[in-house]
Amino acid sequence: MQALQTLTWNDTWYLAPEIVLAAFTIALALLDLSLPRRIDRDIIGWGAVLGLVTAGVFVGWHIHDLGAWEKAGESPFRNLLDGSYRVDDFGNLLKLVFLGASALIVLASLGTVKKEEVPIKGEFYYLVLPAVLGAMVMASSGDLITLFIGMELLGIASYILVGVRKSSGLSGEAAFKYVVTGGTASAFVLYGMSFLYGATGSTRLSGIAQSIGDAVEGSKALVYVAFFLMIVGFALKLALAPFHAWAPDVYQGAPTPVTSFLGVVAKAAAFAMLYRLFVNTALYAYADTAQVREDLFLALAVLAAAAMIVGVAGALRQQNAKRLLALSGVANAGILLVPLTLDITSFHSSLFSEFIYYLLAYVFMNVGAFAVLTVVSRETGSEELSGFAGLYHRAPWTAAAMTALICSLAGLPVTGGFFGKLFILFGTVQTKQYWLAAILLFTTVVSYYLYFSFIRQMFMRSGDTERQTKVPMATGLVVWICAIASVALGVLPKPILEWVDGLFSVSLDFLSR
Amino acid sequence: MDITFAQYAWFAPLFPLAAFAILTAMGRGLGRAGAWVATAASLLSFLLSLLIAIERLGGTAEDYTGRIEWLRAGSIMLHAGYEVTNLTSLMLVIVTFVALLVNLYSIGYMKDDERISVFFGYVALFTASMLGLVLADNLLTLYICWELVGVCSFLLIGFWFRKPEARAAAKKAFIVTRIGDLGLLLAILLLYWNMPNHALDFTSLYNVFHSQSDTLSASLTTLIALLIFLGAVGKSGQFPLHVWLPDAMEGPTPISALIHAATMVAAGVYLVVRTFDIFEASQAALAAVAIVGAFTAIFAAVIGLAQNDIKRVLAYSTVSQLGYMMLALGAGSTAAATFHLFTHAFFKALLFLAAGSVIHAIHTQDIREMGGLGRRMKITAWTFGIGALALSGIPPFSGFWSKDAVLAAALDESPWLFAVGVVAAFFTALYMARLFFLVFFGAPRGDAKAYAHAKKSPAVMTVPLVILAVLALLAGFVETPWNEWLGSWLSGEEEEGGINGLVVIASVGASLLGLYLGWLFYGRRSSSGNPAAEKASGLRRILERKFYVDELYELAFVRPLAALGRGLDAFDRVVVDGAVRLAGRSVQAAGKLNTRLLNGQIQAYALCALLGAVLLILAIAGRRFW
Amino acid sequence: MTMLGSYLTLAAVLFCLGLYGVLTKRNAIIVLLSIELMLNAVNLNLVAFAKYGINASLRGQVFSLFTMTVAAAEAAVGIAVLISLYRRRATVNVDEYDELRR
Amino acid sequence: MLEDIPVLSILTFLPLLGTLITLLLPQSRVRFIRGTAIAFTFLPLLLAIALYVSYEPIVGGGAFAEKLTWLSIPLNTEAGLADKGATSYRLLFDYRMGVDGLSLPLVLLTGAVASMASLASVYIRKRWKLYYALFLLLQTGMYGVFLARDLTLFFIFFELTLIPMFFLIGIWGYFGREQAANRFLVYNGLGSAFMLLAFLILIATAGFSATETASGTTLSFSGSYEVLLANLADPNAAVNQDSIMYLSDNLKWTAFILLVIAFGIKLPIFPFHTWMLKVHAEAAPPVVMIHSGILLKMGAYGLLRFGAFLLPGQLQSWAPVLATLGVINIVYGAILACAQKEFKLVLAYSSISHMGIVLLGIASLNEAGFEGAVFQSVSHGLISALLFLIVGSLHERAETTRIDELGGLASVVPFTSGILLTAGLASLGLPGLSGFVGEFLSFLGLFDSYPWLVAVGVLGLLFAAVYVLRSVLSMTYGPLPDRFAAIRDVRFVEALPMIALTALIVLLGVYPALMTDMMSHSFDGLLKLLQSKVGG
Repeated sequence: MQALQTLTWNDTWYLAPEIVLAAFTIALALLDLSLPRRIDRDIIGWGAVLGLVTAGVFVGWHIHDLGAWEKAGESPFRNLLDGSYRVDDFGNLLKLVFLGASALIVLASLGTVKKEEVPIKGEFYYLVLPAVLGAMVMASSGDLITLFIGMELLGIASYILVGVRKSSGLSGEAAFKYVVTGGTASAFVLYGMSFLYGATGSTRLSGIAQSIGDAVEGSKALVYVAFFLMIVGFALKLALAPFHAWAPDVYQGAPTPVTSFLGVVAKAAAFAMLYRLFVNTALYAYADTAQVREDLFLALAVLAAAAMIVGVAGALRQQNAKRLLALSGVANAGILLVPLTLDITSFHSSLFSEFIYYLLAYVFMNVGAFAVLTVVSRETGSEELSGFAGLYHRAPWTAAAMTALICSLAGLPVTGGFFGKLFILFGTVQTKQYWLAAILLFTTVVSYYLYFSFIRQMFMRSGDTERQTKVPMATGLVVWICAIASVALGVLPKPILEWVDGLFSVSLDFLSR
Repeated sequence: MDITFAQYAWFAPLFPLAAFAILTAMGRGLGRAGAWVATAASLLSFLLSLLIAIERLGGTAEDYTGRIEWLRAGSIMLHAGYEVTNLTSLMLVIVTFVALLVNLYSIGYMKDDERISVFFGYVALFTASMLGLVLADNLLTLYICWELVGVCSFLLIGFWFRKPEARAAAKKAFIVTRIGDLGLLLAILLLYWNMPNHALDFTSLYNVFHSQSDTLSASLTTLIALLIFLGAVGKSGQFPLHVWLPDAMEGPTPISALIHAATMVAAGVYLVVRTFDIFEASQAALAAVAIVGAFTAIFAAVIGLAQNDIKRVLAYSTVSQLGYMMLALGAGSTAAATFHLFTHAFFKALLFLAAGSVIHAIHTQDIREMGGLGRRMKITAWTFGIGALALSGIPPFSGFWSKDAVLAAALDESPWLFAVGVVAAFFTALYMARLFFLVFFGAPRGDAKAYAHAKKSPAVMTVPLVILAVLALLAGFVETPWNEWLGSWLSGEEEEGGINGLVVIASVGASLLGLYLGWLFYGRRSSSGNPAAEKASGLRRILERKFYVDELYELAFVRPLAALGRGLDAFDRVVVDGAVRLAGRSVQAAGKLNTRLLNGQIQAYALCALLGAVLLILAIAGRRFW
Repeated sequence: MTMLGSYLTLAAVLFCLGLYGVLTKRNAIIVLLSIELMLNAVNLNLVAFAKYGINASLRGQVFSLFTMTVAAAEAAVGIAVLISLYRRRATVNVDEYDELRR
Repeated sequence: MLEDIPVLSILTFLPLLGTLITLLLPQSRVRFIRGTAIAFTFLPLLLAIALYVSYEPIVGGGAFAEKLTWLSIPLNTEAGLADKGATSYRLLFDYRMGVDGLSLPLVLLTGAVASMASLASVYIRKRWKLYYALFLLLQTGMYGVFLARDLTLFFIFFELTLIPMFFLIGIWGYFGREQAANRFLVYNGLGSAFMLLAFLILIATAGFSATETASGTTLSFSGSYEVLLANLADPNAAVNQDSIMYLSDNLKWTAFILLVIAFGIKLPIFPFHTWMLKVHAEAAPPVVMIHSGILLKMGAYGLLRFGAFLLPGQLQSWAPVLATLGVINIVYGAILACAQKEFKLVLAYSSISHMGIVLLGIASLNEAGFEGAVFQSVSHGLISALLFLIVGSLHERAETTRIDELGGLASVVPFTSGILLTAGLASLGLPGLSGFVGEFLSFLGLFDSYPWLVAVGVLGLLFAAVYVLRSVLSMTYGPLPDRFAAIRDVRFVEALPMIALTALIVLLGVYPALMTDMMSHSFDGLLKLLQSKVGG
């Protein structure tokens, strides 16, 4: 029996991003309490942004360190607490995505969140931080327990965030629905985890990886049950069809920035966890597990396909922009799931590059689109699609940026959305999953119609008012960052993919040792 | 003999083409000056043609061919070229001469029309294309010009575009002749892929078909010949594609003279002559040509009996005469056909121009409203009379000699064809007599005021009439039974002459009988209209309705096609587009269903999810057993 | 039946009961409690595996401790959300929480 | 001189520069914006003409080729390739441009039609700035499509035409514009989805190549047209070997049929044609000029470039199918054109009919047919552009283009009517005008193998005469209704493009060698492949 490894002072350095976030949360909470009422809580928001950026800097630092170690021949990852917590490139890259996305979201919401809507504005800002913290823990975990803790941290924080518009009955209803779904999902994941623990006798991912072969041999049923329960749980979390029905309701009821957060960060975190669980448990490693793996991945592929189809089809008749984007999120979750379900063959093992690239593109297009939606709904007081009518006349530049974002969402060149999809498609074709490629392509085509309903409204209809729409500076900045990034990702995907490929390694970062 | 002029033959079409370009570019600004530009161009062409013809009269000049590469698609080379032979030089002279006269005539005839420059532009373009057609050294070039003359014909028929009849006639002319054109096109395609070296020029055609080599199978040869003949049928208004030609009389009369009497309609005959080597290789094709020709000759002549429009009578006469030419060709005699083409060009142009003169004077085309015009328009009457006699085949007018040649050829082939020819000659004389007497004799029946205003046509119109009348009188002497100059010049071989008494007696007898009967019915008692016709009113109605061919076509083709169009249109809307809409709707409906499921009940969502999970697991597990 | 089997069966029954509650109960509080029931089934599972599993260790029990804590927090937030909602709607009937739809 | 500069890229991206400049100009300076747009439309045309002048047809084509490594995406090698000595494993999307006898005519067509459409944009009555910006953007897409020599690049340009077109239809069209725009988007999106799937299959198999260098083995997937062509023809390449890259017959068929559908939608092939009816009927005239004049040709181009060149075996087996489809298109389109009451729909169906001829040309599998297909594409592009220009002119004046409402226009607008008649005659394939040459070559090509189909297809020419004359004559001939009596003839800006297009149509009809010479040798490689297939 190995000795219990506890936290050391040394480890605090590796945990720096997480610690920074925790510290900022507490500090901002205290600040919020102590500040007089009359002071605008935007300052808390700026503080939150600062915290996110600081954490991001630390993550960047770690990435740099890990790279340096790899060059020096050391292992390019660190195990804390006997592998419960891992600092590796997989986690770090995702953390950067979480932090960046959250920073953009908070930035966009500065100045657009109405005080009447969210009376406890400060709370809204500093609650984002623990949610991100939870996501980061999920990305870095090497143990079922930490995974679960991260998941719940994210979950509980976001329950509150969804319900933060206390004055609105809708917000409360959304929060309640989210609690029930989230709780049920957690229960399923946990129940599955318990079986996985039972089958392998370990909660450590590396431990599971070592004994999963025997476990399959011993009691295949147990492994099946474990994974299927987890799949159901994750499908609920990710709102994959037919587990998606809650998403539009919750997204609609939540304040727009929170919706954006749920759509991007919460989803990405769940994906991080999926990767950890399905890849780190080394289902690839053994011949015995081939059948299990095949079944599980087929199930995931079917879910992905269903999500793409249902998400797009469901959004077709949608008149509410937020619900529309929620359903588009369902479809995009399906797309993001595709790389995971592809075989790893000697000629195809770029699944993570495919995933993170599309994730990145998705972050920008989604955050940007929600930011525009905030602006529009603030102006027109409506979250309906018709609120976009005539936006081109009222705010031509914002309309132009939105067009770029829409193109990215629809997967039209030359945008990140296009290239991300192309890359994923190439993976599916390489592994000869033509049916998946076909579904992806055809849902994409139908989604043209869907996303272009924004364009129809913005350019081809006239709105009720000709008054110029005022775009708050911070929000405008975010919109433009997102739009430009969306286009840049499409024109020059190479640097990022080069960088990711240089950092990331299947064997070192994915497969726990 | 040196070839000097032949190598410049390609200038002949170029002059009128340039005139066309000038007229089109300058537009209406040119006004009547445009008429002189076009006339000058046609004069130049005529002079050149004359020089070329004179050069060749000696009979020793080599055929001259010039060509350029028109289009190359890899190994496929298509040429555009011209060829000067005796036949083409003869045709050049005919075309340019008639064109020149018609141009002159039109200066007077069209002088009050505001679109006179457009008219002359079209005529110039027509002349250019017709000369191109005549000169073409290969079938493709010929085909191109063939279509162009068709278009000019179409444009000129519809020249008075405000008249709905003109519009309909133009459309009909184009579409009906196009049926024939497509036959020619298919023939060209067949020849292209079956001829050695993909050659389409007439020299190669001669070499291949004349040598009786079995390069092409007999059935293929027949098919090609029939397809070419289809083209000729369309262009030359042979039955059953004759329907457009009488309607084409909606165009200005000079056009009827130039295009629909003298030149373009004869292009079908010319085509068969040029490709006669192919026809000769197929007995069946020759028989078809002969039968169609003979039938058309008598069929159109009979219809001509009952028409009341002066130009329509002439039009049916043209159809009938073209039938004669085809008959001659079917009987194997290109010389007779060409000869008849030659003479017909003059006397029919004459007849039309004279008719135009009449119409110009009294502004009606209905012969029932004419009468007694001979006294007011002496020159017109005289020249018309000469033309009528020539057409009727009365010696020594040119028509006699050529009709004689045709009938002699027909007799050689089959007595039946000969008999049909003779009967047709009888009818020809009859309707010409009717026409002549009704128009120029008797008392005026129509609007007295118009009659009073009828005056002599200006010199620019009468001079061409006189020239043509002289030619109608004399042109026949180039080929008489004693002196077969034309035939031998064309074929390059000495031909044995000889007079066939039976032919002469039969044809002259039939014609004289026709004239006499015509005088009997219309000349003697002209004031009372046409008593003979009243007696047989049932037959007359059939004739007036032209044997109901138009109605039959309407019923057999136009309406079914329109119905098919509507049917397919409905199909396109309902089935094809319907399928698209259905697909769109079903996707939308799926979306709607999905939306309906989102009823706000969280427990329903959960149930849905649970069902989904169960289904998924069942599917994955079931896959193992399935 | 082995001990492990019995425990697992019991946990499964509990889980299904909880799930059933979530799916059918009209009272929002009972729905939240049903979720707790499902989490408790997990705890039972974990502890059973920790004791009778192939590689018996304390880990399962530790895991169950975490689960309980987190479940408590979750329940607290859930109830808080519910109270806030109740103030607005004056009902705890889940069926009536359907303003967000379509 | 042209060889020293990246002329193809300049040609392609000049309009894009125009877009940017247009966007920066103030909205109120309409004249200035229009001038800029027209200038940036004519500049590429001039370049294209310069290209034409200096173009030498050589075997293999690909003159003025440009190649830049654009995206070299690293692929992970850890799952086994690294052990096998692969030092580099990449997905290459190169920026490759090239021109040959197949694309040059279409580039010229694009230049000509776009320039004329830019002049015809006087019919646009609102939101000029956005209009011209999109108009220029569209041009970049079109040039790119014809010049790209990389599958992905081609696809990107292809899609790039989609977005501006959607706007152009949807904002500046007639009453049903939005529906038309939606149809356009979804249908063409569907087409591009088919295309992308086929492309990816090809890239993932035939695009694979392994090169040994001093530092190790470099493996790459490339979308480069040349690489694909070389690999597919090389029996030793991985794509033809029993390997993971093997492109089985089934896959080849899948790819081929996908391509046929993809480009068939664009072309359009019956029964995928209904979308373009809406576009023809509802979009603004200059937009339809572009659409009917150029965009439809991208279908023909793609089918030849990728369907024929990359998968000649499949083309060969499917030639009868394509030929039959072509004949169906010809006859079906023509009969339907006869039944329409709206002139724009007559033209739309006539486009379907004419594009059937392109299919015939492709299906003929010989040089006459291929060149005929390209010639027909160019010729139809010019003719339909001209016709829609006239439609615009008439619609502006008479406010209708229904043939049962119009009549006698030749009295009031003689110039327009004359041009209309000329265009109509060109459209029905009158020799001496460009329409004839393409039809003749295509029929000539196909006749060698399927004479009976040609015999049926020729019927289409007859119906063409019927529908052209029926519609043109009832609009321009006959008595003039009173309400049109005050109509005036064209302005100079409208007359100019009309004359220019007519002149081009006549020029190509009289001396087609101007274009066919350009195409010589462009099909040599393909023909050789086809012949070897027959032999083997």
